[in-house]
Amino acid sequence: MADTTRSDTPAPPRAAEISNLSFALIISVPVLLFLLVVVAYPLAYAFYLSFHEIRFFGGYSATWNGLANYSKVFSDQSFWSSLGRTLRFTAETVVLTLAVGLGLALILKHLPAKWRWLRALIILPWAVSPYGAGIFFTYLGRGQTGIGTAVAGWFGSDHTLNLISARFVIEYLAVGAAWNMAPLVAFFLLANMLTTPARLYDLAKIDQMSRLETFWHVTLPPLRFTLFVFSCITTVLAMKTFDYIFTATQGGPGGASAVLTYTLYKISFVNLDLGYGAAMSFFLLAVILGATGLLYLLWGRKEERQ
Amino acid sequence: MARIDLRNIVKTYGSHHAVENLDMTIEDGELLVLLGPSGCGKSTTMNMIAGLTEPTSGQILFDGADVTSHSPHQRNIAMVFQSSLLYPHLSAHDNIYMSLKRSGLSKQEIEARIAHAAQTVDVTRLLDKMPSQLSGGERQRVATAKAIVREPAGFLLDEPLSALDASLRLSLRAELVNLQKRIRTTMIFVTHDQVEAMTMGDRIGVMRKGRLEQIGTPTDIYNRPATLFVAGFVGVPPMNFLKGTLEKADGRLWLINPSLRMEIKGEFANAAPQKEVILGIRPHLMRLTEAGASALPLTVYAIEQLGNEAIVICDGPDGGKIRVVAPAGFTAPVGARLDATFDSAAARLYDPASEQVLAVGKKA
Amino acid sequence: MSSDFTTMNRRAFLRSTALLGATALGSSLIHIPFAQATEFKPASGETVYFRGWQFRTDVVQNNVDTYNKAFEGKVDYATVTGDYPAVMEKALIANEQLDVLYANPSSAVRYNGGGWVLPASELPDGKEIADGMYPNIREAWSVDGKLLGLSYFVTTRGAVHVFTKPFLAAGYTEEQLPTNWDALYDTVYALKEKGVATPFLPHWFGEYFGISWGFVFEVMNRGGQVADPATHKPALTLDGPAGKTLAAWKKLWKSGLVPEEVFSYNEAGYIDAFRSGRYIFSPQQLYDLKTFNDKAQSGDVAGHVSLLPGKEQSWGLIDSALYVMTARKGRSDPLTDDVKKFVSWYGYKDENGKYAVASRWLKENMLFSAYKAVMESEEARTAVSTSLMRPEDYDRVLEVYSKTPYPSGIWNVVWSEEFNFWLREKLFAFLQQDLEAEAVINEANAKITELNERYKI
Amino acid sequence: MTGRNTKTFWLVLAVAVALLWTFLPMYWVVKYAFMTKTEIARFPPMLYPPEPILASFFNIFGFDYTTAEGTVFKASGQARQIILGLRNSLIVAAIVTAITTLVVVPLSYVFARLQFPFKGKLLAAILLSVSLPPVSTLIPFYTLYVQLGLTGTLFGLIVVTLTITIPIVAWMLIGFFRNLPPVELLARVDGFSRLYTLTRIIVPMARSGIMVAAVIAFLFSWNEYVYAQILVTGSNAVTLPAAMSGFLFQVPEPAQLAASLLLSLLPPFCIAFFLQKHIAEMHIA
Repeated sequence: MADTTRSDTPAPPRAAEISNLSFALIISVPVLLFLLVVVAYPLAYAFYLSFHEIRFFGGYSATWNGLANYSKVFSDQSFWSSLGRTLRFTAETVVLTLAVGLGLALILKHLPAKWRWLRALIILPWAVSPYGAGIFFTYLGRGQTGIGTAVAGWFGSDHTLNLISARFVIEYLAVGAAWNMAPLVAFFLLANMLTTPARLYDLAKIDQMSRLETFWHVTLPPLRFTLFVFSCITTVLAMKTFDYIFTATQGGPGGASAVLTYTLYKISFVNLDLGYGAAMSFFLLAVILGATGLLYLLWGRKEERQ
Repeated sequence: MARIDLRNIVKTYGSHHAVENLDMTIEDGELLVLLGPSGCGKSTTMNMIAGLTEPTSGQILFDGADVTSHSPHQRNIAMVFQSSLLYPHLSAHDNIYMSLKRSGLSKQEIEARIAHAAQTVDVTRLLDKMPSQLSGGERQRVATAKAIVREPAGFLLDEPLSALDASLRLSLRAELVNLQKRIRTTMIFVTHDQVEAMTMGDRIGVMRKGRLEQIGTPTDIYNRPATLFVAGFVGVPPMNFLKGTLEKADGRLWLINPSLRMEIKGEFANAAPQKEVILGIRPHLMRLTEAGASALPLTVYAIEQLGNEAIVICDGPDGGKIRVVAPAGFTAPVGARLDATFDSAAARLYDPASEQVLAVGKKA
Repeated sequence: MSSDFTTMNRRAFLRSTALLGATALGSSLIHIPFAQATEFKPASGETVYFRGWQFRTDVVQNNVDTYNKAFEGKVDYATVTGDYPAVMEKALIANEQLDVLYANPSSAVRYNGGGWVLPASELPDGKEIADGMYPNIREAWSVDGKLLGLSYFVTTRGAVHVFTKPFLAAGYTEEQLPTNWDALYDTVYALKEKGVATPFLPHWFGEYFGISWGFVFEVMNRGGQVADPATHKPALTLDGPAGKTLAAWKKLWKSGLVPEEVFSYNEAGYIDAFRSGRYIFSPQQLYDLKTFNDKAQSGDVAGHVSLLPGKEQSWGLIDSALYVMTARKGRSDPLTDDVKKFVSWYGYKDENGKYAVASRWLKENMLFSAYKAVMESEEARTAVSTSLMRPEDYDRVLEVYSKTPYPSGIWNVVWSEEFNFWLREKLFAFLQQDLEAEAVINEANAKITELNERYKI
Repeated sequence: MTGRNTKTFWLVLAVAVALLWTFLPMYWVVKYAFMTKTEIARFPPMLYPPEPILASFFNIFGFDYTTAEGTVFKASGQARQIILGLRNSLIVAAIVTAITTLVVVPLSYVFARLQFPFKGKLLAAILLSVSLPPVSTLIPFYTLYVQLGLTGTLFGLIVVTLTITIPIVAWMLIGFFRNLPPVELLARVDGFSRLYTLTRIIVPMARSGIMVAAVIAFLFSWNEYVYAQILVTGSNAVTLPAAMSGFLFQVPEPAQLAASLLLSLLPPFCIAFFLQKHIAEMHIA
């Protein structure tokens, strides 16, 4: 008890409570060291490669060639067209994922209690690997095997309805990517929706808001931060996508779905042009960071302030 | 139960001064309320007393013993946090139990003390419930039980009532005061609500921007606000302010402003002529009159009927709002011209620059 | 028994005489003859790593198990998935634990260029092995006179299969089957006139052996070359076979007869598409005649799939694979000897002097071999004949097979895979973006020149 | 009331659409597992297996399957790889999930709840590694692994997978921990050490968030294909996705592909199915 303590007794050392910094260090330093070794090392190595021309025939050689690899990227037509596809795929995937996620969340929210178990079914696509999703959407979309042809068949048509077409294969792939990722978004949004006070909906009724207005002014605002977080996550994942497209279309038809990761794969793994591949991969990294940074500037900062 | 001394406490976060040179004593068994707007440093001060935050410099003494570097637990304080924070995954009983887990008491003794504490704040029937199943008031009581079960040297409450609705706050306020008097523990209560402060505190410490503006009994604070800030912060309705210049004429002291020339009576020893001042007067001390020469000209803006009296809110001569207490049922059309008079001896004068009180009227 | 004697060569003869005629007793011997056992028996006690792509991995595993059991071998077999040549190249660069692998000849040449290959010529009976092969294939698999590997399989990729039922239903007879590319395209358009929506499934799929190989074999079937077989100088011309091929392709693409999705098919999709019976003609793997005529696998077309006759021109190109030994650094000499022993047993003759593995492939999957002795046996004829629509097709198969050319100009050179991928993209662009044939040909020639310069050829 | 009826009607319709959206892509391929090659190849495509057979499930585990009519479906040569892949995938996913959870929970807690110098920079470094595309780190990883002799080992694959799971799970958990009430204050007043607070108070409180983190780690690890494809394919450390891809490339076995795909979906489906209610409790905003 405090009154038994006298002023001349030395205070017990505060060591009983360690500081934030030391606690943080104890916890995070081993992990960060691990990440440093296994992430920074490959990154540094890729950085090294990007300034060299690597050859394997007639003996391995790495010749310093300065910024040549980087400048080559700028004049490489296939880089720009793949970048365009990546951006198109990413933008569509993000919009579709959030829209579908929101739609699913709204449906799940309105499920009566006895139908709650349906939630457990709706989450399932999220558990499918991008690899598996690629296979699903290949067979689903091909004119030879796909749903389009099957449905056309019901109406007596014997035409194929091919969804893997150069004109809209990116859109089709974006639908598949959204199928894969939207359930998780839906569940996080649902978690958010369930905390929105019901009173706000009463208020909206009193204000005679239309359904759309209610959605816009009552349902949506509390979700905006989650939507922002997922727009970032989806952007990063969409830009990194490789295995999904690799199994779904192999970059085809032709090169119509050769996104940046796929082009990188070809440069590094098929042509073994490691230096050039490394340089281009830094452009991809820059694009990913740039896109998330831009999202943050345009949207995230606003959400954070609120 | 302890007397708590704060000596020259400073707390800085980088270049931001959260608390500056704070000296304060909380007497044993006293209920001190720390009052101020958000960001004034009152919570920081309490966290330093609790031992949750270490002061940048200065000393904290419990019964004369330096506890500045002691952990909260070593100080034997108890605390109720904002919104009556509880461990959400533990039942009410277990929440209370956590206070004693480290006490070294026997299981039996702990159970006895939990039972007693629960009884004291009447939560016995709630012990098996989870926090999410409790109402706001129930949570508050459980949090209180959790605090008192330790029989602490100091009992610290950080805006525990702020999330509750008005009527509940009213009753819990009384309960807390009653409890404090019963168990006679030193209690520090932080709030930004001046009514809460006035109704609960033995003494009130008003803080602003990291400084202690004034410390004293509620009557002291109300009647003799030491600074312009305290004057404006404490009291319902708030004190009226009039800007003006002091002038000596005919051996008398006048307050002059474009629409007013008013004699200031009473002793204003350090009032220098030609000085810009702000005159403060409580609405209760003003009376409405018919328009007249020496009175304050006002225009009716709105009238609030309180049942026992009416508060007439007017546009004053210098653009600010002036509130005057009138008898219940007083009516006047919006925009009507009225005049108000008051005994300038009951008014207080403040220096606009230092915001300190200039002189004190003769009568309080 | 009789085939054992007919296929017995000098080495087997010597070996068997050393055993006092033990081979003559052949099947009566239950135990493995001692001298032969030591010849294949590994000595190092270390593991031999054997990797390949997935094709009947059950058969491969079974063969490996047989070897391991008979000789207490430690051969570790596993498959590699995905982009096989690229993954393997990575493994070779990294000097991974890898001793024997499957390789297409173009890859083998590239691996050899990287210095990662131990040529089969360096096997003790390397000369004998080479002599036993068909000369055109031996040449295809050799660089600077070194035979790079042993025979896994040889087939014709791009032999044009025909689903005869709808063809005959359209009023044609078998005698009217087209015998060259131009005639084939004419028939395709004629069938379209008769209301057949999809008469032709061209070799335009997305794998590394898809559209680009389709171009290469069509140019060669028309009597041209992509690059000079000896100097590797570009050889495409607008008014020659290349120009004709591209013109025919452009016309076909614009006719709308080819579903765009073909471009994104992997081989599975390509085979399944033909198996569905939608198409009448399609250049496919010669050995798939067996699967297409197998009721269990291809119920809708089985019994009705034949080949376009090869009497006038060749069809397709030689698609083959070898068992290649690596020259991995740091491998002990005894282990290298074990690798040689295993490869010799697996890729050539077993302890009984039989081409056990090669014969099994022929029987079970109609995979042809480079070894004359395997192909020219009665056993082979029986095995192949029963796999076809009708036994008489066997002659047609041999006719097509014997004429098939090999694109050594672009395959027996280290830049083969690089050019292949470049060509694949360029051809897709040619069709999809409607490029000029002349520009494509010029660019292809320029690309070959550039690659030659880069690799100093 | 008609108003209520129309509302139910729209809800039922919406649920039907959602279920169709969810299951159609899976159904379209999974049905192949119950069909013969001929049926799969039939054009126009069949909507359902006319006579469902289980041949492909026997085949992928190395058994022949004979139908009543005597047709034999031969065992797949990939059986050994599939079984090995299944085992390895389970091992890798279990270990990765355990390590990720053990490491990330304290890490995200520290970043979410404590103020300390360089926090922003360290956090940015973690988030940067989320953004790294595998295609650009694959080659360096591969060369590093070859030097260390880690290619074709489960250990090596686990390490690589951790570099994927740790940052992304940390990213999600940090958001979750930020929203927990500030019970550390209570714990300090109650006299508990930081470690006790973390392990005995925060962890039980954050159960649902930690479960979700574990599920995410499991899924990322279970579904990882790109690294496995390069680092362990062709070895005894092959994982299920890499083993399965044999049915996709080179040899067309859509039925066996579908069967093994279905097999590979079962563990994550079970986990997602039983833990979805925790996800519905997860607030990150």
